[in-house]
Amino acid sequence: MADSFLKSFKNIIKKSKNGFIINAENIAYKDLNRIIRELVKNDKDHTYFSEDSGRSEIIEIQKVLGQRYIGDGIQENIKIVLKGTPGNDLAAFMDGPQIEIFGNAQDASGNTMNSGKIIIHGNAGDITGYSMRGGEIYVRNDVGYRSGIHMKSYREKFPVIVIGGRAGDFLGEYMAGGIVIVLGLNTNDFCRSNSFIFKKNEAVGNFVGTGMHGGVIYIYGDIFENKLGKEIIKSELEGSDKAVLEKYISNYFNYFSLHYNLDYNKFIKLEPYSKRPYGNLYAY
Amino acid sequence: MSNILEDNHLKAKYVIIGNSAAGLSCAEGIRSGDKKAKIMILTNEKFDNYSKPLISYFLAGKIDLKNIFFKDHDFYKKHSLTLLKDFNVKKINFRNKEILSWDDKKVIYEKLCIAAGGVPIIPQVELAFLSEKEEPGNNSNDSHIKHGRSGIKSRIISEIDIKNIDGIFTFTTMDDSLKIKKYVTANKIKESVILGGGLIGLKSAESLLSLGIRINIIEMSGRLLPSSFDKTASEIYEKAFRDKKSSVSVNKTIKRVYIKNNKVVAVETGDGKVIYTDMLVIAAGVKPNIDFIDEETEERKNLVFLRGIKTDKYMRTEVRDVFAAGDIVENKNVLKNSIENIAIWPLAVRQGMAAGQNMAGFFKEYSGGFPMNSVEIFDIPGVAIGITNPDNFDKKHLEIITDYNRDLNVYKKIVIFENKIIGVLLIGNIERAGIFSGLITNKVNVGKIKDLLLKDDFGVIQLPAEYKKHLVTGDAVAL
Amino acid sequence: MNLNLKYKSGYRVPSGCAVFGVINESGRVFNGEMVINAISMMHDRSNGLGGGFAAYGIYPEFKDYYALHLFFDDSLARKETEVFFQKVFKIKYAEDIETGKNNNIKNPPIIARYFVVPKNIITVSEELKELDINNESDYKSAEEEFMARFVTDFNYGSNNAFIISSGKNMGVFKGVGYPEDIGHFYKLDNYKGYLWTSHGRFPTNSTGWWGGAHPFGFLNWSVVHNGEISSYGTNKRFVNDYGYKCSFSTDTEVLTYLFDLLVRKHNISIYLINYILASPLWSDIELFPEEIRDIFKTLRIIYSRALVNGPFSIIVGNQDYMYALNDRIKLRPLVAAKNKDYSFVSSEESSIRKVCPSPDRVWFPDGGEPVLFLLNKKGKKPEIEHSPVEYLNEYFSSNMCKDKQKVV
Amino acid sequence: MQGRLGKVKKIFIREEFCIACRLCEIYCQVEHSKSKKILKAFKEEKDLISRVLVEEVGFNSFAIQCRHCSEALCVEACISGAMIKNKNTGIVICDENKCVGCWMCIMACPYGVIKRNISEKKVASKCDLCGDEEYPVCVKNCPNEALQLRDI
Amino acid sequence: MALKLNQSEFEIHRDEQKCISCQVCVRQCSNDVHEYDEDNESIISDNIKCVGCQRCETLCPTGAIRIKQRESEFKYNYNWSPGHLKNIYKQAETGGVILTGMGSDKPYTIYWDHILFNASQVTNPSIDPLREPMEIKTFIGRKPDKIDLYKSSGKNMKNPVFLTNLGPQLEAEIPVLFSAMSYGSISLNAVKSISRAAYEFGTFYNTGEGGLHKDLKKYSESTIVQVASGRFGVDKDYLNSGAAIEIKIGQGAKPGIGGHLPGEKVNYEVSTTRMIPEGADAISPAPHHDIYSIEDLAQLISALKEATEYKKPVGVKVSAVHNIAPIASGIVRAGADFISIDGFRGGTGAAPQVIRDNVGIPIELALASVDIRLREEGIRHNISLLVAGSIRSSSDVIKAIALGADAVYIGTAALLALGCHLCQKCYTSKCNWGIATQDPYLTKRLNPEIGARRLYNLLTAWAHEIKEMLGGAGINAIESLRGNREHLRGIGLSEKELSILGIKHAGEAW
Repeated sequence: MADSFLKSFKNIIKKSKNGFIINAENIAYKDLNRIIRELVKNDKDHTYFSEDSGRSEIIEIQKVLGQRYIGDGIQENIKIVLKGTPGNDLAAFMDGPQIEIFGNAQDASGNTMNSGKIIIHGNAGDITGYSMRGGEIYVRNDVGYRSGIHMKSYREKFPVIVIGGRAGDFLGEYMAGGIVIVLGLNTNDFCRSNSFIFKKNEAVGNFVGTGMHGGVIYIYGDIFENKLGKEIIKSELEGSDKAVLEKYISNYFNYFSLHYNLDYNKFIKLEPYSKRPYGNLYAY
Repeated sequence: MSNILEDNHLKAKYVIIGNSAAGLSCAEGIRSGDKKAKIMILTNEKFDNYSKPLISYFLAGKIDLKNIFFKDHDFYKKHSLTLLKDFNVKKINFRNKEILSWDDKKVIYEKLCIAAGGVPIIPQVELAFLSEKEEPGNNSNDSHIKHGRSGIKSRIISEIDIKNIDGIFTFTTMDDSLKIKKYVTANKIKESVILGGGLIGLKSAESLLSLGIRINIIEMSGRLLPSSFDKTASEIYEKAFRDKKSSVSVNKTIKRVYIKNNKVVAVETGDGKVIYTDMLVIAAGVKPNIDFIDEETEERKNLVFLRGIKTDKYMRTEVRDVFAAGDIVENKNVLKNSIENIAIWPLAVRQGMAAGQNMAGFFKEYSGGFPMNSVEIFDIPGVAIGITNPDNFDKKHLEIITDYNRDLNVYKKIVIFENKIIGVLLIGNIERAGIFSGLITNKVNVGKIKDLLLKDDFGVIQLPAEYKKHLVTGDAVAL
Repeated sequence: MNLNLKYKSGYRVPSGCAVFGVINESGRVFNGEMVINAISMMHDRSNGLGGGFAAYGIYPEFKDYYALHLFFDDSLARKETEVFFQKVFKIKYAEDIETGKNNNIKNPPIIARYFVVPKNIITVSEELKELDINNESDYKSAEEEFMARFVTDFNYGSNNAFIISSGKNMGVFKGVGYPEDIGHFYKLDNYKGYLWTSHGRFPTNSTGWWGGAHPFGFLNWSVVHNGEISSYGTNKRFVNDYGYKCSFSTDTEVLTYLFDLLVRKHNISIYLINYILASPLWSDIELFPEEIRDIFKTLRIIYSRALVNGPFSIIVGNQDYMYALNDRIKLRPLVAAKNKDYSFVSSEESSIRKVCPSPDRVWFPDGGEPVLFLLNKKGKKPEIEHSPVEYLNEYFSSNMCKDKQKVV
Repeated sequence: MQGRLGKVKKIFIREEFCIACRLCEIYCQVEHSKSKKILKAFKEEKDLISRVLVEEVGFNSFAIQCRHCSEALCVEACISGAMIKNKNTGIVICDENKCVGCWMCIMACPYGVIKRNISEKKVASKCDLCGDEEYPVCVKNCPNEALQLRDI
Repeated sequence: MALKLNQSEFEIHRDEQKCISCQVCVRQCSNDVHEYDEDNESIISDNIKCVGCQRCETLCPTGAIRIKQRESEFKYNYNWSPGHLKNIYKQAETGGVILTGMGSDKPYTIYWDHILFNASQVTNPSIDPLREPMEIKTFIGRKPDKIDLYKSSGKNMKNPVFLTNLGPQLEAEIPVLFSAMSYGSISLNAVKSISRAAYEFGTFYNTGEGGLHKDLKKYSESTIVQVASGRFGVDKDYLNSGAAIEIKIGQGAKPGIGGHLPGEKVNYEVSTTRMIPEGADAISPAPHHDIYSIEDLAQLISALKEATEYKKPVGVKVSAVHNIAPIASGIVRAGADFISIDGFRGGTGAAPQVIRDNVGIPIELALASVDIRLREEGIRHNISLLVAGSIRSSSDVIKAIALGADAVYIGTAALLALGCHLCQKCYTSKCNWGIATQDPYLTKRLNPEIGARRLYNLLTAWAHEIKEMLGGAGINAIESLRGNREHLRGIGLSEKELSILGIKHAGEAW
């Protein structure tokens, strides 16, 4: 059954040096995602991708355009390379793979992701990393609204999002754990000619960390006080913060072959006042 | 600490003579300003410290030795104080700033506080030494001493006699209390005479009574506690004594004490009455303890005004670097605007504190005081504050209001001069006595509330608005 | 019955959707293939119960006439309507709108178009007699007002015929089906316009009906909309108070009337519209420079009932511009892109890339931040008055925006 | 309301809000009873003494208790060393083990807020700011916040 | 003295096991219900004096007291209810009008309880009010039909000329205001609590016709000063001391009836504040004697605006009566900036029971019909509509706004927050909670710091709840709810009632 399914797509699947190349042009997302799953299942050797060992079996998907749910629910440590613009819910419920996108990602990338890595050579849309529990997301440029919303660490799981450009409003809303780093550097969307709305020239939008009750947000450069959610407190870095930042930022530079000379003293750190910001809200 | 005593030449920046209320407050006062310099305290007693007023409670068995100390055991350590016990000052050489003891120890001070307290007054009483066969009082008359009779030896009592003759005591120190205790226990004493109905007399009477000893108080004036009580107040207690099968004799003196076998057997009052007794407590009051200040010296003249050492409002004496505090001092009586010796505990503490702070270089004023005392005998509490017997005040501006409830044994007397309270006497119900001392201290005009002063529910709320505000919002408030 | 009455009688039909719009700012026309392609990328955002397109510049030969597109239940309705039209309008030209056969399109109504101008409006409308008409421009406004009232009254009063499009040199093509099917059904590759908007519909609570499909056309306005408006009742009453009758019970209809009321009748600059429909928060208004804070405060207070609440992204077409806007906390997606003189807005980036694989620029507008692409007719921008917004922009661009560190 | 946290705190009296309900006295008696339980204390124990005192004249009233004066006259007057002011907390406490019931403190206190407790051994009884409690019970139970615990 | 026929309304249950004879109850009862018997060291209570205010029950430290409504006081009779009997007995004894306090307690339909609010599911998201912006700021004042922002011509482009003059507006942080309760009818401490809470929260309170006490001047930016028929305390300063002026025509509890503050309540402070002699009765005539018709109202509105140089909104408060809709229309046209409508369940310090319980209409219906009528006339948006008359909870607020109100006034709810237990004996001036009294022994019981805090808390809690409900409905600004009746559904209502309310029945979709 599975074999016959793959055979029916043999024209668009090619074996490559270290995996497969799929031409996704005009392929419906259901088919594309099933192809990926079947290819993973067929890999009986489990010679899965490992960033450290340098071994890699890569599924490269070319001409991706709007296909949703790529990587959804996959648990094996494969690597998927996407060229084009994948659709919404990229890597939703993903639990292991590394996905690298040469292009922009749409909304809800990394939705409720458990582990793995998403590397986006471009922008990502709204609610990037929604409820993310583990894994890492690297966005070269900007992200939309509500990135990192409700992300939370859990036992050994520890989610991280690194945003090279600018983040929209409600960054880290309800955030309960993990790290969000915004560099505000590599943005292609800064002074918009059409923008009528009052935005300061800062890396993040309004309502940063509103409802935040865990985790840390690091932002390169200071931000206007009014933007801070009422539950968070701004502070300067400590020594241990710098080590954490260096680790993830060097990853970011590596993935996107970038280099900036960052002055680590310019980072600010946002943390919640309390794990229970609404302790006094209710009358009993 | 005792090994220090072996050192003959001792030096300290601060030296305090006296180890009681004033002396120790002085030490605290110094320490509040000077945390380091050496402070040495000299006492002629052998105890760390004890509260002199407590000796009667000790005698009565109401407290034990453990609790007679009014400062904790670690008080000296905590404040880094050096205590020299058994240090009997012989004389002070003010020019060299040296203090010499009878056993030739020498202490050198930079600043000195004399807080040596008071010593009992020994009245001019005749001691009659009876032979085995002689009985006291027979045919006795006023010429007894002059003419002698069948060779009875007699002489005027001296301090040595009190030490040597069994059954004669003063009652101002722990030693006294211990001695009495030992004596009454060993001899199963049942009967006692107390010479003097003042505070010491009453306190000792109460203690002895509680040990089951009958008391005969002989008071020279017309009432008990003559400086504070009036006749009504006195009678309340006199009656209480009588109820306990004891007696109080006022307007009486003791002219002769009969000694047999070196032991008191009886006293004879001024009117010739002989009272057989096993012991005699001489409680005729105290006087400032200034004997060690050489009478011949210039300094003595400068230091002593009437009976004690006179100080200014910084507790400085006329002698450079010498301060004084406590029962030895003569200072201002704010009610009479006179200089006198007011030997009461709270003033000793306040003076000691002021002296200490001034010694350490802080200007802390002592603004004077007035007498006040509280007693409780036979469960009747009594408080006398200020001038309760205003003899020398202009009668025109003087008002005395009283209320006496015989059934409840409650007596209140308020002395008002120029619309200000200058004295209060409360017997039976003393619950809110302090309000009156506040009114006296603060010279509050009570013209409008005179009618309320004696009421049972009299309290802060009836006080004049400004003063009440000061009290209610007073110390604790910055509204 | 396609035009089932029950959808007209006060039942509101909320819907979630896909929207797409493209404009050639130089005014170059292009056929509908591109927009069909683009909207088809978002097939999954609609459910086959509604799709449609609006196109501007498609009727150059009749550009001075109102192009009325109508749905009729049956030929009787058509007949009655045409008799009525004869009384009111000078009808320059009328025809059935050509449709192709498409298996996915079921039970289409009769679809026809009429190019008309009203006969002397002074004589036909008692109400308009009161208007003070002194010159041509007054007359033009009065004529627009007449048409506006005519269209709303007609639709409100009719059960079996609806005017779905009533602008000049533009038209709305819509129906029940997936948008790509609708596009092919209307043979949109035969039309050439410089501005196209499109809509794929996912209505809830009811099956779709032809009249309820989007875009909503009214005079030159066309509106496509994604989301559900929580403030519907408040907004509806607001436009009702100014004489608009809501016949279609859709959020989009109310939105269209809001634009018509605010821009056409209240003369509020399109630059200011976002400050009403997606007003800045009071806390943001407090941050505006003092000189103009009161203006924005006043704007919000007076037009509080025009605040559109709840999630929405809309694309509004007009003869002069394409305008897109999100709700102020951005509960719906919106992506904009620019490639030379083509400009795009869409619910998803993939639709833009479908028709324009590598645009010069792609960005996400912020919540409440409008996207406005003006038609550059013969190098002349439409006359838009100086507004506080320009002042605001100037203020912030001079004070706030400085170039960031460049990539090494 | 904020807790003590080792700061020097005092009870402020707000006469204008005292409603003379005397709940402060009642709770003070309970707090300083053996059982610390209101019913048990009132029904089974004798001679409960309130260390706070409500004074009342007409509609004017207030509750007054030890002011814990900075220079406490009661401490000065105490002959037994029972009355002690804690320099850290500012609280003046009477150590009832040491107190001999001489009433010097009663005589000295200008507020008249020290009472004779003669139920067993004679001792002076006064406000201890309810030592262990976060708030003194009179403050805690004043229904009208006529007593307030505040920092100094 | 002849026999009195009325029995006690309450029974006082005292658990002797728990009573510690502490006498708190004795001291706290202004009606002398409890008495301490020194001989028995026990407390005896007199049921007949009890008004059921529960002060003693609340303060009893051991919970020994329970006040219970007395059962079976009269033989059961459906027609002749105990209420009728009691009133007749009382009137037979006294020959007087039955007085009562607070709002009507009669079981007329409470429409709030027959209206349900909406929430979002799937088709649009509910909004989380704790994290996302949620605006309930409300402006009260007259609004123009449209805005004229700037001149269309002119060369000075840098300085646009702002043409629209909005007129004075009240800016409230919550669409809840404290309604008119005069100093005199309630204690100064009660007014202090209310005014301070309004000031601190950023909303408004209303002086009622009691004048403005000097201690309250500091809250003037949160004050609506009322001008009633008695004109108590009204002078130029008074008018200028408020943020807005309200002309009081009528009160929901007693439409068409004037007011009467008995002389014994007019102490020095009240007399100074009201500018009347001490000890004299303060009588508010039933009508304003300069308003016998609508054009006279217009005249008064204009006079007040002239006096305050058009700097303050001027509103008119009327009771909800049968033809409230045209009355409201007339008020708009008379130039008022806001209308306050007080429904028949509105509270009062004192009203004849017969009026309170039988005159007027419920605020829900009045609101709906006024909103519709003004809308039909195209003038609804010009004016702000405040409604009052038993707004009991945040859900009542939400429903009122969705029905078309701009904001609500709360009176009884505010007093409840201050401790009122609704014993309805305000007119006796013996209020044990220190609210409806001038007796200094009783007024002390209300500490305005506590009162203000409690009211502030109430507003905070309601604000949270309003935001929760708005968020649930997918709305993040209160203005998008105003008149949004689509979010309301009736339950258990007749077609007629639904039609008056302008809402669908529960179960009907859009």
